[in-house]
Amino acid sequence: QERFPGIGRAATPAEVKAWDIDVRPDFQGLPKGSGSVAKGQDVWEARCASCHGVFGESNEVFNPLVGGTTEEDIRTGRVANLTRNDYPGRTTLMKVSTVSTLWDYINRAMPWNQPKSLSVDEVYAVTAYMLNLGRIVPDDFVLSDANIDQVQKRMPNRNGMTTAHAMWPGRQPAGAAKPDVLAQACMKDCPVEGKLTSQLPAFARNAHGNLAEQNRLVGAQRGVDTTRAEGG
Amino acid sequence: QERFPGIGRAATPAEVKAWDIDVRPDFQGLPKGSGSVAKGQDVWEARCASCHGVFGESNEVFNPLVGGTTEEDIRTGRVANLTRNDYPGRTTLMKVSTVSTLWDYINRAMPWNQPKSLSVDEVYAVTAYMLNLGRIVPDDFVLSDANIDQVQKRMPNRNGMTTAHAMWPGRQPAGAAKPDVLAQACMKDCPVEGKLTSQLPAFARNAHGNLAEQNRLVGAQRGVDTTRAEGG
Amino acid sequence: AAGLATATAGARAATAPADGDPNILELPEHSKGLGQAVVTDGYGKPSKYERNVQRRQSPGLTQTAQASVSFAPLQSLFGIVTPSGLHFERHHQGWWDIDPSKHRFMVNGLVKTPKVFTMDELMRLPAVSRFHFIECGANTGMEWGNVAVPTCQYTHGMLSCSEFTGVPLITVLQMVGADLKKGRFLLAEGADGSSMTRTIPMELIESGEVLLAYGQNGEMLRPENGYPLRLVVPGVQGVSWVKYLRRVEVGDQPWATKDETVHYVDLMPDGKHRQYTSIQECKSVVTTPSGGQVLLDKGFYNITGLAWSGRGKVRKVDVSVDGGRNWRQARLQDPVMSKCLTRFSLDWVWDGKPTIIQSRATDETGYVQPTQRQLRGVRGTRSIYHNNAIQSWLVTESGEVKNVHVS
Amino acid sequence: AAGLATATAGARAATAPADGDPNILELPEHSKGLGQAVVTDGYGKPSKYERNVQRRQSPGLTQTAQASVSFAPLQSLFGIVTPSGLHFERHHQGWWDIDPSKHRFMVNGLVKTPKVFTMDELMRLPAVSRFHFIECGANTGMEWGNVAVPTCQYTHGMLSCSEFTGVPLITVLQMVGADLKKGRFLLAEGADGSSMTRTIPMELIESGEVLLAYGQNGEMLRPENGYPLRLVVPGVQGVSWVKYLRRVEVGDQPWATKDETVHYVDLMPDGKHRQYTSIQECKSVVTTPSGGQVLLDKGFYNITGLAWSGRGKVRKVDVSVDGGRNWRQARLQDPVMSKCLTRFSLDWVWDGKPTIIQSRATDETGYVQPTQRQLRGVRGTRSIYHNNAIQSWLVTESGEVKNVHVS
Ligand code: HEC
Ligand code: HEC
Ligand SMILES: [Ca+2]
Ligand SMILES: [Ca+2]
Ligand SMILES: [Ca+2]
Ligand SMILES: [Ca+2]
Ligand SMILES: [Ca+2]
Ligand SMILES: [Ca+2]
Ligand SMILES: [Co+2]
Ligand SMILES: [Co+2]
Repeated sequence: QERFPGIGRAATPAEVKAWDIDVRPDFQGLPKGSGSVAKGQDVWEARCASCHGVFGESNEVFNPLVGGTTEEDIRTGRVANLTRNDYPGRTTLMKVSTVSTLWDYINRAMPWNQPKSLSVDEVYAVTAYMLNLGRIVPDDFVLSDANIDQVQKRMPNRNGMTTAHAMWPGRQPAGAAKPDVLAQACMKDCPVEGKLTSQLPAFARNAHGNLAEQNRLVGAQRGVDTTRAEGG
Repeated sequence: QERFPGIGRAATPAEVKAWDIDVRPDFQGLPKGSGSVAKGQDVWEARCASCHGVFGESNEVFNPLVGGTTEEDIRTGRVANLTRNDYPGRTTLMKVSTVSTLWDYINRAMPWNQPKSLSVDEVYAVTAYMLNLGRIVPDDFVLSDANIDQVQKRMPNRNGMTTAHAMWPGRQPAGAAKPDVLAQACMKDCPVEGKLTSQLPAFARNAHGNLAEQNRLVGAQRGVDTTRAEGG
Repeated sequence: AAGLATATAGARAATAPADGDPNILELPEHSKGLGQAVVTDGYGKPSKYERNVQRRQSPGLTQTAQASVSFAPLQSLFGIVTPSGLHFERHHQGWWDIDPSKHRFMVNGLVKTPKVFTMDELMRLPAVSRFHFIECGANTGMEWGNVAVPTCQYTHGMLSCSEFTGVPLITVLQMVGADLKKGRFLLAEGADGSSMTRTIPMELIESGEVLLAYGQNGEMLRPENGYPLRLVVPGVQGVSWVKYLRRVEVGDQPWATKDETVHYVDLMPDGKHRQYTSIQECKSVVTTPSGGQVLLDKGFYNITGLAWSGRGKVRKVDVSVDGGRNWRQARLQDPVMSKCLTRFSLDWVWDGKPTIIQSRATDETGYVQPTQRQLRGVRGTRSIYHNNAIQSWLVTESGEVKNVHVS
Repeated sequence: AAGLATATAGARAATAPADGDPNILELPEHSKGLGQAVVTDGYGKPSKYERNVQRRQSPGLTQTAQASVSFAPLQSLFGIVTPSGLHFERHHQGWWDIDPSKHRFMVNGLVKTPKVFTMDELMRLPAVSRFHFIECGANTGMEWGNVAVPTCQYTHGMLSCSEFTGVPLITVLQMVGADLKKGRFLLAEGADGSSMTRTIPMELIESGEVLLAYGQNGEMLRPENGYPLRLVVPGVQGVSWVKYLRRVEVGDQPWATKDETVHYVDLMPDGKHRQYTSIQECKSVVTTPSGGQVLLDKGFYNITGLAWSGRGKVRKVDVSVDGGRNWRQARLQDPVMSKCLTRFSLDWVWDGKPTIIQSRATDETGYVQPTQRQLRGVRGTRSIYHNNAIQSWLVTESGEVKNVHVS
């Protein structure tokens, strides 16, 4: 006997198929299909390049998808540039550790203004093209459900993730039990250096608009008039 | 030493005078002045009658201010009609127990669309006129701060109030300690007659507009379409 | 049950075609396109599909629109917070949008130094934020006699609940050196045309519960609710929560103002009026299902509603689905707060037969919400105010729910 | 202090002429006229004098307006409830106003029977209403390096708090016969263009805390916040509170979605990214006084702000007005609720000298909010996400308040 008679019904197989599109790192959910780098380039140039640049280098507004990874990274599975504080920006290929993620995301969300308009083979192809731009697969590569697990073994940042932290609720996937930053609540005569290490430069004073117009007109304070110099 | 330095300041005498307009039952707050019934009639007809009717009987939209009180009520200080279930409506003079209330309210809030526009003497006068309409004061009466306490002794409902109840928070002004209605929370096989004694008559089904348009379009229910007869 | 079928058309996943529901099989536009930008509205508004959720007037109830009331759509609300845009309104001389930088607050009477405060100054003082209901003393007033209105919006909608922020009035009374020995009463006065005045018991103020409030649900009060300053008097009927508050005076006796002598007085069977009735006694109402609705189907429902008491916390709510013969204790949603709405709910499987649904609240003082018969037995039917009787909703065979009185 | 004088002009009652303040002596129009009618707005809006209280974008922060964020104006809010119109926004592919009667919700994966529900059906199930904060994992992300933004709207405004109403997800998982032994992970998926997906730990769902929410602050969710259905995952960063929720899938391993592999991963000094960082650790911020404001005067202030923890209740908040050398325990406004904003406040008399104001929260697990130096000591400065360091506001001699970093 049901606890909630009359509520909900079984999903039909066609319904599950229509919506169950996720692809996991173990490739559960990945549909059969394939696409070549060459075909991917066509898709890319027609459907992606306007936002992400012809070589995934991005145009003036979007973050670059490709770049910053090396042959050595592909070997080690760690992106060396991520250890450098001075490396500017981090591309998608520098960060992504699982190739399934790329496939899944392009399939569900790209092109940004026409998501879910690509065929399965087009997703394979354009993924192959992105991987090729990052030199993860060769120019003549045909990506498919049969060989994608081999590609995974060449992802530059495949060993770059850790779950050794205490910020996943419940039992960790190999997580830590204790928070990493352990402060104490000193109350009196606490050690402080009190050195002012950063504040907004004067030229940015009005960069967020006039703050006088971003605060209520009554209350314990007003917004400061940032169209004028401090104390001016 | 102040707890909240810098906050608030003394009110000036002129400021207190401008706002401290309340008049209490003991006539604290009542300004000196006077006004005759005759002058009150002028004020009434010019400033009040359009809403409340020439004789305070109200026009088609407003509640009557006057009526329903008798010479006998003036004597006893209890309005007899209030004990009758069949008496239609209750006028202001039937209910008001303190003459200060009339003075105070007219002074602060009337005329409704021009409150606080009457002079002190006009308030005396128009109050006198209302009292005269209710035969509480004679036609030649001049109401003033000096004789208003005498008028109080003739208010028809002056003995009609009670504070013997438990609905004034804190120490009662002569209140009761216990609520008047004492129900019990029976849980099982409770005595009910279950006789349906009232429901909306069919002609009023759509009187509040179409209820289908007054309920959300999703949820456990819809609003019923009241433009159609029940079950129709 | 023809009406039922109409009302539910297209509403149930159960009726999907064999292959599946087109709403699933054909991906909707929003799954295949780019949506709207951030800050389309710097101050957002509800979905266009929520347009039926509005406050409304009851036709013919009042003679003017500025001395009138609009009712909150309780039938469509969740939880305990009333969205400020749907807060019930009760004006006596219309509402205003007052410039807060020009608003002043004065304290005088039995005090050492009468004082004046700006909003800036009040907002610098230590403030508290508390969830409280506000109910008009006349809420459910139309139900003293016969059934006159169809839905809980009209029967119980002069009720709202907000998180109020403000300064405990006692703080300011201490600043002005109020004589709390002699001054056992306080007059609160508004700045609008009606300059509404009500007497407040000093006991309540001394408890720290009465607030000089400027905040409501995280932002400033809405103009309709007294912007920029309103007295919050928890547990007490709304008329005492003076809006556009300009002044309070400390005194040694009550004021018998117009709304303490001519209105908001409760007529008893003996012809006397109870004066200074202020506390909103323990009360509850089922909001789902409720009058004017039609249930979509037989089967499971989560009966839910609101309970409150002007005397403190709600202790329990019982629900009957058989017209009052048997009662089951409902779940109360925590936190259960004092003088605040409490949401209750109870599982119910509707078998399709006509029945009457009721709720009955008990507060922490042990006071039990009465039946209409019990209430009328003591107070007759002419009180107008403070009708806190158990509400009955008749579910008919067609699923239509109606406001009924039983005895 | 020339700027100070300007900012306070006309604001203080203290400067009234000898006879009195004209705002008192000359009665305002609203005391002498008839105001507006009820239901001027069936759904009301704030005062016109509140127009500065808006959500806002941070110029240059994002490259498009549909994959972007708007910040809630914390500096102007009271209590803990965020007005829904001011709730922060974070969209990845724009927002939609979805027809709720066509919206469907599917459960599949490791379940006995995959099922489909309409909104009508979900709203018939037993629901709960709970107050919770939601904070974007990237909130305060701009502060990892140097000061980049001036006010707490931009430093901390990807934070809001609402009363959410919905069905515990566990109820629905039980209805479909989910295999909770193998299925220790759940994928939540949105119906918008991004079809946002995030992995949710089954432990959280089993606790009953994760909700299929449709209600927010008493009404339905706002379109910008996921109308008509959103996952509520208390204590966890906002990206997991999937909006326009169309589907959940029960599985035996996490999904490593784009927003779990490319974004919402925290870069550590050793070049590794922490994956599945979800909990918003204990944090607080003083909202009054705060950056971009200028104090009206010396004298008394009620320092106030917000504290929260993704691990439970806030236990205490300490405030320093001397740059962290000495701390005093602040008052906490009850009810203090789990995974909910908590409002704190503390008396302060400003003597007119420059100083630095900070707050530091401790939660019920004993976790103490760290300084920037402590946080950076472990995590470096490139995490982007989960910056919960103590915020410092410098009050200058002119009363101007500035966002500063100290070490
Ligand atoms: C109209 C602009 C536009 C087009 C066309 C477009 N994208 Fe994107 N793409 C974006 C935006 C904006 C984002 C970031 C979305 C977000 O914030 O979640 C993005 C994100 C991505 C990402 C994830 C990158 C990251 O680091 O978050 C990938 C991979 C991607 N796009 C691939 C593609 C491919 C492949 C195509 C063509 C098939 C495509 N895009 C077409 C705008 C576009
Ligand atoms: C434009 C219409 C209008 C005018 C003019 C007007 N009134 Fe009124 N009066 C009202 C309304 C409406 C109320 C009810 C207000 C409320 O609901 O609080 C009222 C209430 C009253 C009451 C209280 C009655 C009760 O039972 O609540 C008195 C006494 C009164 N008016 C006297 C006067 C006098 C005296 C004048 C003229 C000096 C006057 N009125 C002019 C509309 C008007
Ligand atoms: Ca069904
Ligand atoms: Ca799947
Ligand atoms: Ca001052
Ligand atoms: Ca007085
Ligand atoms: Ca009236
Ligand atoms: Ca981004
Ligand atoms: Co009222
Ligand atoms: Co986010």
